[in-house]
Amino acid sequence: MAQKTIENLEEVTIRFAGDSGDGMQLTGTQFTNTTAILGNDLSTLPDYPAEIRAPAGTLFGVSGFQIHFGSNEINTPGDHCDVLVAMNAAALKVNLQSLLDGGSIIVNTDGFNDKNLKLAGYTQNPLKDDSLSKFRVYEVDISKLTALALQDMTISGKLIDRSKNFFALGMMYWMYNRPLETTLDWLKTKFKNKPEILEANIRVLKAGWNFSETTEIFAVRYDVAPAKLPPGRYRNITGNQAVAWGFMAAAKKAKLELFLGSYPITPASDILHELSLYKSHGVKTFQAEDEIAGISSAIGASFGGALAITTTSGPGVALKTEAIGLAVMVELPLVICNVQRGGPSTGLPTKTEQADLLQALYGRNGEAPLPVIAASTPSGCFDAAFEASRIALKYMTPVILLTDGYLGNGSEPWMIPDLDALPDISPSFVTTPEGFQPYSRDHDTLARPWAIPGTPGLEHRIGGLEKQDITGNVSYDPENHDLMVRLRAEKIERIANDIPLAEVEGAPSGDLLIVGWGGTYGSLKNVVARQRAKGHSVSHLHLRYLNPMPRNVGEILLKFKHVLVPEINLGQLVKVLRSKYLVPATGFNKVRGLPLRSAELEIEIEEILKGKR
Amino acid sequence: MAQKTIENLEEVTIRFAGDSGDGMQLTGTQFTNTTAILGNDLSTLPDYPAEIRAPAGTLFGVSGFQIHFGSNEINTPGDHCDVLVAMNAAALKVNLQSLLDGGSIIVNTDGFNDKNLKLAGYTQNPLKDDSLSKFRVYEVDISKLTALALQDMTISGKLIDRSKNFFALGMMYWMYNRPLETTLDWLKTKFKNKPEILEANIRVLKAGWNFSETTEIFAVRYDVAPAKLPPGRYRNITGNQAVAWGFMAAAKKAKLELFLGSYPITPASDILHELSLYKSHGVKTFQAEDEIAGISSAIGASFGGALAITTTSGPGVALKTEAIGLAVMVELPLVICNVQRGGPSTGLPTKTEQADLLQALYGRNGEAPLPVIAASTPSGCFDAAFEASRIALKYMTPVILLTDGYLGNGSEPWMIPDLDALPDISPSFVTTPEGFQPYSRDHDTLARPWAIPGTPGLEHRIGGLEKQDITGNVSYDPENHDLMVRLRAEKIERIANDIPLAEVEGAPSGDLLIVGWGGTYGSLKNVVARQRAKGHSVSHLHLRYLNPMPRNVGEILLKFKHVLVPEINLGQLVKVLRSKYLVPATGFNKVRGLPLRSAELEIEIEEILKGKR
Amino acid sequence: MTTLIEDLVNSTAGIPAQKYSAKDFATDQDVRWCPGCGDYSILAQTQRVMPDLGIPKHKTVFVSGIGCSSRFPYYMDTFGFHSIHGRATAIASGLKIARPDLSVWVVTGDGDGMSIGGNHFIHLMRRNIDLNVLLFNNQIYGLTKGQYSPTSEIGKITKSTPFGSLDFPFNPASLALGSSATFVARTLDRDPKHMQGIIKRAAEHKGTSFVEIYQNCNVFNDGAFFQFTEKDSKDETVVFIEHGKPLIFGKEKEKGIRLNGFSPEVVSLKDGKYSVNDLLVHNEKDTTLSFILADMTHKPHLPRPVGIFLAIDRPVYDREMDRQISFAREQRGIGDLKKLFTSGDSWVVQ
Amino acid sequence: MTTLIEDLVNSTAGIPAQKYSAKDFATDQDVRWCPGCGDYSILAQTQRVMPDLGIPKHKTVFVSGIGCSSRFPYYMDTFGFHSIHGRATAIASGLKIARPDLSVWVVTGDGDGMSIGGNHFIHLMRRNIDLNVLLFNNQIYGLTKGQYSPTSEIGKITKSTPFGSLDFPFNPASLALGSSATFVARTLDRDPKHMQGIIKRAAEHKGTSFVEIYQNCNVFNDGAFFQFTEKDSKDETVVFIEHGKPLIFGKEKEKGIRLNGFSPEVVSLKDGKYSVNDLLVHNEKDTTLSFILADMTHKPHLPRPVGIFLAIDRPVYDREMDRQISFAREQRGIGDLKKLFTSGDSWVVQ
Ligand SMILES: Cc1ncc(C[n+]2csc(CCOP(=O)(O)OP(=O)(O)O)c2C)c(N)n1
Ligand SMILES: Cc1ncc(C[n+]2csc(CCOP(=O)(O)OP(=O)(O)O)c2C)c(N)n1
Ligand code: SF4
Ligand code: SF4
Ligand SMILES: [Mg+2]
Ligand SMILES: [Mg+2]
Repeated sequence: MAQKTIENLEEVTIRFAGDSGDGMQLTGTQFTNTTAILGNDLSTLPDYPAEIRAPAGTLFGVSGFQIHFGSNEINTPGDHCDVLVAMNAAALKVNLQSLLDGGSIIVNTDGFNDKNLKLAGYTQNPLKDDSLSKFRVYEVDISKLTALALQDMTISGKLIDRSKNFFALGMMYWMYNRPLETTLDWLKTKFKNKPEILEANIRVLKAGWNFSETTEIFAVRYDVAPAKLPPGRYRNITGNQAVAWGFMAAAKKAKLELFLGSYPITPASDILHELSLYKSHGVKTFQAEDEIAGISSAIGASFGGALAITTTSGPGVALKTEAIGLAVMVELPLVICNVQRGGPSTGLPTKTEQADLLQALYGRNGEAPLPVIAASTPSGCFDAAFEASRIALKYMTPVILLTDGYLGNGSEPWMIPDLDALPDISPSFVTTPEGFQPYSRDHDTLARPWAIPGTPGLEHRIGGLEKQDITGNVSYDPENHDLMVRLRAEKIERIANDIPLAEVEGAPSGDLLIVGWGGTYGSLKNVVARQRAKGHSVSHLHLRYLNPMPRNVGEILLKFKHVLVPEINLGQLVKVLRSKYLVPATGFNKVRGLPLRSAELEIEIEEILKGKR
Repeated sequence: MAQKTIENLEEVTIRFAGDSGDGMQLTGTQFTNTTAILGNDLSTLPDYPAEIRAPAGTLFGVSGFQIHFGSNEINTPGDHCDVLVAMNAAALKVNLQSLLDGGSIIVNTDGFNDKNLKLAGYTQNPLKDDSLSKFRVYEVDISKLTALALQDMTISGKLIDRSKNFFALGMMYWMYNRPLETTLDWLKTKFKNKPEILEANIRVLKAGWNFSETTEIFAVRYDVAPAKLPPGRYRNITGNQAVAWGFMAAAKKAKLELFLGSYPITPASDILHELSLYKSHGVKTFQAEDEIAGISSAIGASFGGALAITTTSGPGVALKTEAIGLAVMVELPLVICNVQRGGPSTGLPTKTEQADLLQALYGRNGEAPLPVIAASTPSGCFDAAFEASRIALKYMTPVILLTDGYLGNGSEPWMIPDLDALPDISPSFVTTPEGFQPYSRDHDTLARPWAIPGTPGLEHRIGGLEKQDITGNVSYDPENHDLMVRLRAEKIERIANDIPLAEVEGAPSGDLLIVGWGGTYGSLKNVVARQRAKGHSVSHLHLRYLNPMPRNVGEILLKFKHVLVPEINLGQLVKVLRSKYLVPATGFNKVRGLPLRSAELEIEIEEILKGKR
Repeated sequence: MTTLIEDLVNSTAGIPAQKYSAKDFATDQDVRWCPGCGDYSILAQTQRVMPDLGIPKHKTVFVSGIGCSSRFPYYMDTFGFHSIHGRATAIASGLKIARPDLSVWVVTGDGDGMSIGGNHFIHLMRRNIDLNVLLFNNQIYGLTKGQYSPTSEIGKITKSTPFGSLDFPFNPASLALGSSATFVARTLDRDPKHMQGIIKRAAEHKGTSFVEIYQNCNVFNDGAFFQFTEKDSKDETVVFIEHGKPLIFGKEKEKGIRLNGFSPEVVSLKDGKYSVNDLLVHNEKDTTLSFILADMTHKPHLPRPVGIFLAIDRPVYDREMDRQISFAREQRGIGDLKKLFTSGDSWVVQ
Repeated sequence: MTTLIEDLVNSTAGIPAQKYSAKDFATDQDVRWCPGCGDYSILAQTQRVMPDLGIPKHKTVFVSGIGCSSRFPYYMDTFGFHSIHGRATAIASGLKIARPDLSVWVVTGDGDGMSIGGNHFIHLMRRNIDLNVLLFNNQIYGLTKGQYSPTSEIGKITKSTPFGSLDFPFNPASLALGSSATFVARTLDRDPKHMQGIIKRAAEHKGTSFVEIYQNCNVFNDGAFFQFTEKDSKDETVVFIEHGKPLIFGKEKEKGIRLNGFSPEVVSLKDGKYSVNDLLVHNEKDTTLSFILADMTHKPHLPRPVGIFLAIDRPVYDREMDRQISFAREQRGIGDLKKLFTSGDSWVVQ
């Protein structure tokens, strides 16, 4: 057996890539779970192929999964990767541009036959020419080795082929010195009733490990020490799952039933899938005939006293617009979660974007103000969903919760919160008819009472026509309309008193303030940290509340010479800041369906600091 | 016969008010036509009861029609009226607040019986106490006099009752010295085949006139000299009719078929009604099953090479949002006309408002920019519809045309344009396959070619997924997406080069600039004129192009010490101006479902000029 | 842990329905329909039937869309929701799924329910959520002042179709049946007794009950149904269908409907050729028959069928949802969020 | 004055349809369906039928919504529009009304056409606009990776229904018939000949033709229709309905469908009790019969009916619209805008 060196690394980014059918998502998830349990901080991002499962070997059928992990704080899944696992030629072709110069490629040579090469559009085999000379290439015939590992078992060729991702996983476990247990346990539960498959997968996984250990192909293996995370119990979580759980936690805190009315759409569907698992928690999920019925059913459930939510993306939000207006008018609690994706129209359904902010703020007929909250990390989606629910219930209002494809599909370790320590939510159903008026208002919050059907003596009628102040009767009175329009606006404005002040990361004043919102948090944090390390006077303000904004935002902005607002859109938050605070903020905008890349932004920042912009 | 004095007036505002069944709209329209033909300038506004025909005599069943006419330029239907014709107690109750102190009331005393009084919520008869002492009250038993006029005819009581509005009309014709001919001609055409009704109405009309001439009840009659309008042929027109005709003119100029896909909704329905009359002009109107099908069918027709439009109001716009996004992506010409009404939600469906501007600008998922044009007078709706069509066809883009309930239902004289003198529209269908690429672009306009089905060799596919530059194939390429998002935005921005510069009414610089848009034009013009007459340094900028804005708007704003933006919303244009030009513009906002009242605005202006704001 | 709603439902479960009268279901709001509108009768019959249902007012909810008809909830002293155009069925679906303890009614019009709301309508039918849907069919858009609707006859001249409409109308009963409805009925605004009976049966039905009510809009479509509702014609033009009874009609009950093959035809009971025994006997449990009867609607020479076309039992969506929850809880215990959060792979950082 | 479109239509009217082959209808785009997907066969059959229709490619348009199936237009070398979810029928309606000279096809899925697009679907049926609608029914949402659809069987376990779905499925044929469709048919992805025949008939039909195609989604709902499409079972489970022919099925044509009253039942042709003469004979012109046959779909113990349920003539919306225009022009002359503007009350200011 060859002697292997062990090197220590602070952080690594690995990208698994193969055909849709190659199980790359599963491989990535397994690697992630094992790595998480080892105590690394991490961040992941799957990169699904566009929409349909494509024929094997094609460029558009490539599925990828990137994990960035380390012994320090990890904020993003990484702009580029250090290691690329490519199961076939197409996977190499599609992902090579994300590999750092000097990075490693582990290729399954069996995926580079003539057919594969042709499908990938290679005129010659890149393994055979010098096109990969900038990289360290490890050629392994994974397919063959997998078959060999299973040769004495009587299982189908299809199954053998499907197991080869475990060989790759075994190699990576060896290379980064990770134990097999987590995956072994998972396999045992998953294939409890399919001993053949269980056995095959275990063998192949181990074969991958042993191959790496035994052969001389890899000379070095790496150690990545655990990160110093705050103490607590952790699990790995995606943004979509965190949203679902945030709602469940809010319902529990509020002692309400959770009702989801939704229609499947990428990339929001996973929230529906997740919540539909929890029948035993009393969660009711209703797959409606369309988005309009999705939100309408939620409004009905809210009228009935449930914590009602609806989840969607892109074109689905557009369809919900009319009903959101109704919810504003009838002042019922409701959370509309928009997992933003590339637009306009169908756009880039599997890609991320932040281009629905202005729609969230303004996209309704009439004056229809509502709170808008945005999550900024996958695990932060839990808090955002919880907070959106709290505000909806306390202020009797629809709330828009913005996440995005990157947050929804991305994952990172989440410190499991103590349920008892979460903020209290106490929706107060009116229970007695004495003095009940459907549109009387709470003195502080201006919320109207929630009088739910089934309560004796509270029979009343609501609707989308303008309401008379206090009685809630239909009113066409001009002065009343002006009053009600202002009351509804004022109610939302007052929420500013009930949310934390914004906090600048870095110095509270200086040359440049980077203002962001949503899923760019990790990238911006990294960029600002690097800039500060260079000695530049750059700070970072990340907004979680987009409407109303924290009371001190204006103040903060004025303390900086320049305000730069990077967004994955053509400049939306920047419009709002300029209008609200009359500051000459400028935008930095890339609309590529991808998280922001740090390098470009740093160039922009340095130009600004040099006074060139 | 008593001697009557004749006084000259510069302008008068009359309000006809009665039960929905009393024919007040018809009375008002007749008075308007006669007055128009006499050569007065005028402006009218109907004030329909809310939604349903209510039981007779109720407050919510009151229907009104206001006409403001004069020998000078008339810009609004009048904040208040000089004369109120009240057919019953409820009509008096509802409309009294709009009557100027010292104004005249002509009441039908028969409408003040106990039942009427009770329904109107009067505890005592206002004709019998001194509550009307500020006004000149003329009591006439119109019902009885009408019956008397018809006593020798064998017609039903119902018909007699329905004719009484003609008595009132006859009185007003006498009082304002107008000829009966226009109405007589109209009656003769209308009731060609119903000689009984014709005879009855003529008799009652004349009876009203003769009664006024004969009795001593009216001592004075008035003359209002013709206005000095620019020479030309005129007709009276409502905004909704003008929109319809503007589209027809654009289709004719472009040599295209006009297709309207729409779903009925107040107050936009009249455009559908109007256009459905013109089968002989080849206009195709399609009453769809909902707004989504309305706009979708229009998109289909546009793909097929028609000038395609869709018309709606309030909640209907919300429903069209998703399809508008599609039109942005596929870059097909389309005009979406939104006759704004009171919101949010169902809101105040029969009232006017300007609260859909931000929705028009931003209310879509993704970056989906499009041109937004707003009409500012009823007759100006013609030009606005024409211009919206021109831009849609030239730039291959959906365009939002904003009017509102006030513009749509209001009327004024319209100088009939010379069709030949209207700007040219020449949509260019691609006709040859040579070099055809669905997403190649015109060098100047950035418009893509319009290649319509039926053209040999141009077979191609479009859709809502992101398109590859030039070829229009589906593309998930990140850089291409960024490029396309910017190209679509740039295309719309370039329209700024193709529209007139904004023109300030009044001095080009000064203390205060009033910036408005849409249906407030007339009110603002009056207010500014009065302020200037007082010697104040106030000018007026009225924006017809909301996106893109004329190139010189920023320049103009900077020339004034203060910028005030009056709107019938909570401040929408003001947000855009602040954001775009970083000027500390402030808003003046009344959201009452009514046109702005001059007096309040003047107070605000004077406070600002005194430095108190 | 119980939820607030469970608390409420439990704490009020004991309250018996009072002895109501029709008047108890009237609100203090002025009724704003045009004098003579058929809606008044439907309101009256509904208020009359409510006391017989034995459901407390506070357990009853009326949900409507937009239209003249959709004003209905304002006039019913129960919980009410006058929502947006076409969405009443969807809103009521969510309400009923969240709150199966409530008696939920949907009031809609031919525009609201069949035009913009058509999709929710057909999906409601197949889902069989326990709602009662009253469709006021006046074959016109009343509220928007008289455009033709999806149930208007072809060639109809209206504001939006001055040259006559081109669209073939829906037959709401057939549409409901084609969507797999479990309860489909038709009644008439001017036959209060019949309407009361039908509304009661609809209330009793478990699952979605769909009742089409021919309603006169005397302002924009006056007399659309007079041939079926007015004394001088109705005996000849309407056949009342009743479970287990042969289809007989005519002033002197002298005519009947027979199946010729599978096609209904009118036969005389007087000329000796056919007797009552030859007539089609209605069976409201038979889906095939329900199609045949509903299909008579637009056939000339056949009387208009009125009554209950179909009333069958099928699992009820909202109940099944509750059953799934109970079942999951039996199987797995009541969900515990703390356990869930720490389930699967989790780890501790010290 | 003629319009640009009239000019185009006139100038190209003379161009005869070429002699195409199926290949002429293929585009240069990679077909991105999963290997083995039933969509491939439908594409192939459509491309095979097109040359026989005698319609030039440039006169043919395919409009689709969103879904795997809705990718179809990218693969047809005609004009194409891949639009938004559920709206293909509405978009195609506008296109066809504006351009009756085109041959317009709609491709949709069970989610696209029956779920979000249900309303446009039913309204299209009643309007009878001259479109050809191909519904790829795979009883699943393919593109969004496997949620149940409105045609999925009850109790279906999917990503969004881990405990089984609760909704009773639509039978698309019944829904179409309940919406007053004029042409309703069903065919199978794995029966190319039958599919070709049906697509041709659909193309020939004047008015809306609705074709439901059972389509295997081998990734998310594999084998949903295998009992109807695979050799070893299909003879027993499918009855092909053909105009004028008795309903016979079975491996040896030994079984038939008879009407017992109005209810279809399976009878044996072997035991001597019944002969072919006792069997139900299909008549595609009979609306009542079409309901009976479509209603067999979800009935256990009955074979699945496949073929043309109904094909009747009724005025075609887009043609009637053109007729109204011609008529108005005959009556009033071609509209003159200058005249219109000065019609009624106008006056001159000097
Ligand atoms: C989204 C939307 N579209 C259109 C309208 C306008 N609208 C209100 S009611 C109605 C139709 C009313 O017809 P129907 O449902 O038959 O009720 P009816 O008034 O006849 O009782 C329409 C088109 C609306 N309120 N909302
Ligand atoms: C407004 C909107 N809602 C949801 C979606 C997501 N979506 C795309 S296709 C689809 C369903 C696909 O099912 P089906 O129509 O049966 O087509 P298949 O993929 O099975 O061929 C859904 C829900 C969308 N694109 N747009
Ligand atoms: S318009 Fe017709 S439906 Fe509406 S209230 Fe009046 S009569 Fe009734
Ligand atoms: S997911 Fe299903 S329907 Fe879609 S392409 Fe794959 S096999 Fe076909
Ligand atoms: Mg109606
Ligand atoms: Mg499907």
